[in-house]
Amino acid sequence: MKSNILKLGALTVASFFAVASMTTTANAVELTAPGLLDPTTEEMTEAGAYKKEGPWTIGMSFPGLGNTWIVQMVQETQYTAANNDQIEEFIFTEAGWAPAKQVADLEDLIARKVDAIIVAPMAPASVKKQVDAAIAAGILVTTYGSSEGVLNSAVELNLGGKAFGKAGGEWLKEKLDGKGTIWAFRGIAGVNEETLRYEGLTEALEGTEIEIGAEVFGDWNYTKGKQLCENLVLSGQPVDAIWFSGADMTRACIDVFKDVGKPLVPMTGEGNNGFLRIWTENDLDSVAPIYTPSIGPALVRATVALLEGETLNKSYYSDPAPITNETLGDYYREDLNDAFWVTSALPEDEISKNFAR
Amino acid sequence: MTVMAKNSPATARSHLASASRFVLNLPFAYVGTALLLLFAYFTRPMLLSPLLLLLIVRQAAPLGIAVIGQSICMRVLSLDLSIGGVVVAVSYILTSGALPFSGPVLIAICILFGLLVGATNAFFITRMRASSVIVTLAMAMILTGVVISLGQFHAPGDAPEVLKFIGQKRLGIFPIALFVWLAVVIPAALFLRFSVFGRYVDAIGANPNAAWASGIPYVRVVTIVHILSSLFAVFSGLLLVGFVGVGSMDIGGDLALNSLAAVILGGITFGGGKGGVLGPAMAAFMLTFSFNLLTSLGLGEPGKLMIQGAIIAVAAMIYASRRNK
Amino acid sequence: MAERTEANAQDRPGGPARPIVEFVDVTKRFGSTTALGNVSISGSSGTVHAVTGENGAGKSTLMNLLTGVHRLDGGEIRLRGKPVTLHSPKDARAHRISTIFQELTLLPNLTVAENMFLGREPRRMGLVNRPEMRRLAEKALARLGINIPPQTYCSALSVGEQQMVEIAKGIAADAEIFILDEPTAALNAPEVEKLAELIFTMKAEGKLIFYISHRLEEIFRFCDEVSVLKDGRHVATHPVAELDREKLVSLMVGRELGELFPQRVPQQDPQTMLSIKGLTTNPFPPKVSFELAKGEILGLAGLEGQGQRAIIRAIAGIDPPISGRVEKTGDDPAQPISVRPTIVAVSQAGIGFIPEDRKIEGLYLPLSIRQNMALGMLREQSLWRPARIKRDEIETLLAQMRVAHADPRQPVGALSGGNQQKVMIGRWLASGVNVLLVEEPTRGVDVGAKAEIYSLLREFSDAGGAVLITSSELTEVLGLCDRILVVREGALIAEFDGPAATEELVMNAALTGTHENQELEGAA
Amino acid sequence: MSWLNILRFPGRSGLGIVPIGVPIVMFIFISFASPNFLNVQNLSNVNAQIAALLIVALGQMIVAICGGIDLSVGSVLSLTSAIIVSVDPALAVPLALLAGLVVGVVNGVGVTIFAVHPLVMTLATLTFLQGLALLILPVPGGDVPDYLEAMVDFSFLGLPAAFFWCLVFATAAAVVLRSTRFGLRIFAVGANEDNAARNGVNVVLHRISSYVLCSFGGVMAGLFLSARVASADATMGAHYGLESVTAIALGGVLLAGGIGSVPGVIAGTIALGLMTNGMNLIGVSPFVRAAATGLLLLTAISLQPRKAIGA
Repeated sequence: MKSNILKLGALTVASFFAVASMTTTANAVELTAPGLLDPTTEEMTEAGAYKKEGPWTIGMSFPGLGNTWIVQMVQETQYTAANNDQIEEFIFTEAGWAPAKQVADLEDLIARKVDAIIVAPMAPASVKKQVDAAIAAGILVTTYGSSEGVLNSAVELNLGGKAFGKAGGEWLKEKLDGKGTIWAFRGIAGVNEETLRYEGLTEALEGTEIEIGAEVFGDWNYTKGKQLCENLVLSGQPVDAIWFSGADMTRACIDVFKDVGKPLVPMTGEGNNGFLRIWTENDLDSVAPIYTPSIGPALVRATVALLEGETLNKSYYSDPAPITNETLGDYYREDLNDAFWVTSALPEDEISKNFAR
Repeated sequence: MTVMAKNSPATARSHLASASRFVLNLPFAYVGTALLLLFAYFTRPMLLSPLLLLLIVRQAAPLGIAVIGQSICMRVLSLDLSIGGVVVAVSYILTSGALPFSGPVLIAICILFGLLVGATNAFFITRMRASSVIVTLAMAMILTGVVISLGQFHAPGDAPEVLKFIGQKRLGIFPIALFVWLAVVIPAALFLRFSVFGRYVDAIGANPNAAWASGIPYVRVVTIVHILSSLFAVFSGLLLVGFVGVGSMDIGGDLALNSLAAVILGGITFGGGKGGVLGPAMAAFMLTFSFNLLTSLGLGEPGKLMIQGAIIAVAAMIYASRRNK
Repeated sequence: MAERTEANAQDRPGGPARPIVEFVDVTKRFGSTTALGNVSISGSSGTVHAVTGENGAGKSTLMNLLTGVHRLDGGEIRLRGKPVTLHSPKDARAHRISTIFQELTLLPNLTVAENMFLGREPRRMGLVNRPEMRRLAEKALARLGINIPPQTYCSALSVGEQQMVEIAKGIAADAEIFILDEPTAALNAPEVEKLAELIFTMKAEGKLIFYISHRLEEIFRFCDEVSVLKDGRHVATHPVAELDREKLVSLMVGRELGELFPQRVPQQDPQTMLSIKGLTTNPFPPKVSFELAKGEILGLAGLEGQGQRAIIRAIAGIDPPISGRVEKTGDDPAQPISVRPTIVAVSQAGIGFIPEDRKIEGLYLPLSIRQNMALGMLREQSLWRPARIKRDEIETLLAQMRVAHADPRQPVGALSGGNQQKVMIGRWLASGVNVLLVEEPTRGVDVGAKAEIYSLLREFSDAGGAVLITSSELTEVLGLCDRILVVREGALIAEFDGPAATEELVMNAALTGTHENQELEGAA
Repeated sequence: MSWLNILRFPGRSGLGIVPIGVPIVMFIFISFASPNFLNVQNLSNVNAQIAALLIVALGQMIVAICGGIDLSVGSVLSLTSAIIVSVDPALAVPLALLAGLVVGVVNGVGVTIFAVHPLVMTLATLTFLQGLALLILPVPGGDVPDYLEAMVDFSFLGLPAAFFWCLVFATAAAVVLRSTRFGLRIFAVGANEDNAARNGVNVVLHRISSYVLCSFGGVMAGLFLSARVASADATMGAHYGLESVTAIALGGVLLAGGIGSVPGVIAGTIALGLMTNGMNLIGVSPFVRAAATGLLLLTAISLQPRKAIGA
C-alpha cells in the first residue's frame, strides 16, 4: 500500500494524505494517513465502553513547548479539534517541562470535568495517580507515548523512540560497511524519548566495529548543535559519519562542515523541511526518519472515536519508512519554510498559509 | 617609599610584587582566560587553532554585546534580567511573519521595541522605585509569555537574509560577527570612558546618595542605562537570530544569567569595578571558550555546570573580598 | 549644685575612690592616622565624667573602644582593676557597659520594646517572652517619664522621641557603666530636664556615667569631672568645680576663637541673589520667606531639629517643599528666574548643595580626588558630549584649598576628614555655581581645616557668590555669618546682624522665641 | 490591633491592601468565572499545587527579611529529588538535609565573609548544584521511598496531606519570626546591619543561618514534590528560585530587607497558585500565565515604592 502511494510521485505529503484517506475506507476508524500508524496489539477496547453524548470537552496535557516540531503538532491538534463540531471545547495545557506542573494541569482538567484527557506524560509514573483519578471520575484517558503498562489509559499512540534511532543507525552501518568512528549528537539529557533513540542507535551498532568517538548533548537545538559541531570539527576529532537525534542539529553540522570547507560525511537527519532543503540543495547522502506531527490529530481522532463508542486497538505505533535519497523528492517542499515537518495532517491551504517561505 | 626602593636589593622583588599586584588587580576574566588557554594548550591544543578561536569569538559575540548593557546596569547599582525576554521578542518580530515588512524595517522595529522595553523598565525602577530585580524579571516573564502565546500557533520562519549574512558569513577568516562586536564594544567603551554620561555612571555607582544630592541627573542617567541595556539586548538578539537562521522560542534563554556571570568575571561589581567595558567582553569570550573546552574534554552537561558555577563563585569571592580590604 | 559637691565629697575622703574603668595608654589608629594616642583616663562609681573636646578630638573613638565597636591598637582597658579585651558590643554588655550612641541606632521596623531589648531579649522556654519584654520596657520608659507605648514601631517616632527611647534602652540594660554620647542633640528643653533628673538618680545609685559632649552648659550642670581630648591626645582631667567656662574652652581649643574666622567685609550695595517665598516643608507648617544677597554668608541657627535642615534641604530640592517658591537672580537682576524645586533643576540654576554627611551624601569615596572634583565641572555639560575636564584647574584649586594629598589619583576616601570636606566644597567651586547651600560646613573637621574652610566660603562670597549655612555650632554661625536667622519649630523667629549677635541673644531666641503661626502648631 | 489597622499601618509585616487584596480578588473572580472552582476537590488540588512553592517561599522570605536573596533554592530542590532516589531510603532524608546545610553555609559564608553580592553568589551555587543534581541523576525516574509517598498521600479529617505540610511549615516560620530571638534579630539585621551589630547581634551568624533555613525549605519542598509526582527529576526545581522571589514580592516582602510576614507570603503564594489554577479552569491559554504573572508583579511592586533606586 505504501509503495502504491509513493508511485503517485511528486505529490505533496498533504495531498497524498487527502488522496489516501479517500481511497482507503476499509478500517473502521482512520487515525492518520495509512502507513503512519499501525496497531501493535490485537487487544481491542470494548465497544461502547467510553461512549458519551456529545458535545464534548477534551483536555490535553503536554509537557512543554520549545521547538518547531511541537508547535506544528499542537497546531495540527488544535486544528483537528476545532474542525470537529462534536468537540465543544479543546483545552490545551503545557507544563513548561516541570513534572509538578503537569500533575497540576491534570488535576485541573479533572476538576473541570472534561470528557476526555489526552496525556503526553513526562514520566508515566509521575502522572499515574492523576490518570487513575481521572478514570475513576469517568474520564476517558488516551496516552501519547508508551507507558509500558504503567498507565491504565484506554489507548496508547506511540512513535519514534528506538525505531527512530535504529533507522539512522542501520543506515550508518550500511554506509560505513560496519566499521569506523561516528559522533553521536544527542538531544536533551534525561528526556525519555532521547534515551530511547540513543538506545536504538546502540542496538543497531551492536556487533559492528563502529565506534562512537564523541557523544554530545545538543538539546535538539540548532544554536547549541552548531557550537558543539564547530568544536568537534575543529578540535580534529576523527569522524566517518554522524548520527543525530534530531534534524536541527544536522542542519547546524552541515553548515559547520561547509563553513570550514571540510568534506561532508554521511549524516542522519529527520523529516524536517529545513533539513530536506539542505539535503536537496547539497546533494547529500542521508536518511531521515519520520517523526510525524500528525500524531496530535491522531490522538484527537482516537479520542473522538472512543467517545463515539467505536472500538480501537489498545496500542498503536508509528514507524513509517524513513526518507532516503530516493524518496526525498516526495517529501521536500520547496515552497515551504524550514519550520515545516513531514508528514502533516493539515489540509494544503492551512499548510501553505502557516509555512509559506 | 619609591626613593628607598630604588637602590635597595629588594628592587627586583618589589618589581615582582608590583607586577603580581597588577595581575591580581586585573579582572578575573584576563587571568581566567590565560589559565584556560594554557590548560587547553596541554590538553586540547586543537582548540587553539586560529580558526576555532575565531569561531569561538563568533559564538561569544551575542553574549559579548548583551554583557555591555548588563555591565552598565550593574555599574549604576541596577540589574537587567529582561535581556532573555528581549531576545525572544526580537526573534519573534523578525521571524514570525506576523509583521509583513522587509528585513531592514523589521530590524528598525526591533530597535524601537528595545527602546520601549528599556524605557518601561526604567520607568518602574526610577519613578516607581521598584527593585530592578523584580521589574526586569517581571518584564522577562511578560515578554516571553506574550511571545509564546502569540507564537504558539505559528512556527517561526526564517531570519532576514541580511542578518543571516551578518551572523553566519565571514570576511577572509574573520567572522562578520566579530566586526559587529567590535563595532559595538569600541564605541561603547570610548563613550563610557570619555563622556559626561560615563562619569555620571561612575559617580552613581560610587555613591548614589551623593550623586542624587549633588544634582547629577540621576533619573535620566539610570533611564538611559536601562534603555541602552535593552538596545544591546536587541543587538545581541539580532546577531543570535542571524546566526541561527530561523526563529526559535528558547533562543537566548540563558543570556540574562550568563551575562551576569560575565559581568562579575569581567571585574564589574555592583557600583563600579575596574573592568570597564573590555573586562566583561573578555569574560564573555572566557565563558564561551570554557564551554567549548569542557565539551571537547567530554565532560557532560553536569560537569560543565559544576565547573561553571565553581568558577563564578571563586572569581566573585576573590574579587569581592579584595575590594573590601 | 549643692547635691553635686556632696557627691564629690563622699568620694574624696581617703584619696580617690577605686576607679571601675581605667583607660591605660590606649592607642587607636585608623590606617595611617592616629585617632587616639596614649590616652589614660579613669572613672569611678557614682560620678558623671565628661569627655569633651572639639569635633574629631577622639571622644567617640575613645568610647567606642569601651563599647567594643573598635579594638585597641595599644595600651589596655581595665574594668574593676582587671584588664579586659572587648571584642564586640556583646562583650561590652556582658561587662555591664551600656551605650547610648550619638547616632540613633534604633531599627525602624522594630517596636520600641523590641529595640530596647534587642540582643538580650527576655525568654521563656526558649521563646521571646513578649509580655515580659513589654513590661520591662514600660518600666524603663516610666523611669524617664516618657509616655510612648512600647508596641509603637520606631519609624513612627520623632527624632527626639527616638533619642529618649535610645536612652531608655541604655538604662534598661541594668549596667554599671553608662556612656552617653551627645544625648541631648535631638532633645527639646523638657526632655533635657527629664534626662537631667535621670542622670542624678543614676549617679545616686552608684553608676559611672561617661558623658560625651561639647556643650559647656551641660558639662557644668551634670558632670563631676571632665577630661579634655584634643587631636587624639589627652589634654587634662579636672574636677568640674575647679574650672570655669573660659578655662575649659581654652583647654579644648588652645587658641583664641577670633583667629578662626576670616574678616567680614561689609557689602556696599547688597543685591538679592536668591529669594525664598512662602516655603513650607514637611514636618513644619509655617511659611518661610527670606532673601540671600550677593556677597553674603547667611546662617540658619537654632536648636537641633527645629527645621533648619528641612528649610535648606527644601531649597536644595533634596526633600522638595510642600509649597512656596525659590527665585534666583540671573544676569538680569530685574528678571528673577523661578527655580523648580528638584535637585537637578536647582543645580542647573547654579545653586550647589553641600550636605552635612560627606560620607553618605557628599563624596564618592572610592573615586579619586580628581574624579570627585571633575564631577563638578560637568554640571553644565551635555550628557552625550565628551567630558571636558581641566586638570590644571583642578590642581590649582587643590593647591589653593591646601588639600593635603599625595596624588590627585588617590581615592578621596584616603584623605583626612578636613581634606575630604575641602574636596567636597572644591567640587562646587569648580562647577561655577554662585550660590552655595552648606549644611554643617565643618562637621568632623579639625580646627586647622576649619579655619581654611571658613576662608574658602568667605572667598567664595567675596567673589560675588552667596552662601547659606546651617550649623549646630553656635560659635561657627556667630563667627562666620554676615546675617543670622534663628529658626524655631520651622519658623524664622529672629534675625541678627552677624557682628552684632551674641551667643546669649541667639540662644535666647532659639529657646524662647515665638512666631505668629504658633497657634497652628497648637491646633495640630 | 484591629484587622483594618494592620492594613493601614503594616509595620514590618508588609501586609498592605495589595498583598491581601490580590488573592481575594482573584478568588472572587475565578469563583464567578468557573463553575468548577469552588469544589472541594479543586480547592484541595490548589492546596497541593502550591505547597512546595509555599515551603520554598517561606525560606526565601527569611533570607529576604535578613537582606539577602537566594536563587539557588530551586537547585537545592532538584538536588534533593536526585538524592532521595539515589541512596538507601533510610539515608535519603538525612543526606538531603546535610546537603541543604552545606549549601546554606556556603551561600551564607560567600555573602557575609567574602562579601559577594547574594544574587551572584547564589547564581553560582544554582549553577553548580544543577550540575551536581544531573550528575547524580542524569535520567528522571527512580523510586521515591514509600514512607515519603505515604507522607504526601494521606488525608486526615477530610483534609489533604498537602494542607498539613503547609500548616506545619507556615506555623514553624511564623513562630520563628514572631517568637524567637533569631526571628526578631533578622528583622534588625535586614533593616540596618551596623545598628544591629551595635546592639550585640551577631550579623554574620544570622545571615548564614537565614541561608541555611532557606536551603532547608528547598530540601523539604524537594521531598514533598518528589513524593507528589512519585518520581525524581534533577531539573524539578529549576523554576522555584525565581518563582519564590515572585511569591514573596507579591506578598509584600521587601527585597531590601527588614519587612515581611508569613501571612503575606501565604497570600503571595496563593495568588500565584490561583493564577495557574484559574487559567486552567477558565481555559485561558497557559502561555498567558507567565505574562499575567509578570504584570501582576509589576503592579504589586509599583504600589509599594521604596526609598532607593536600583537592585
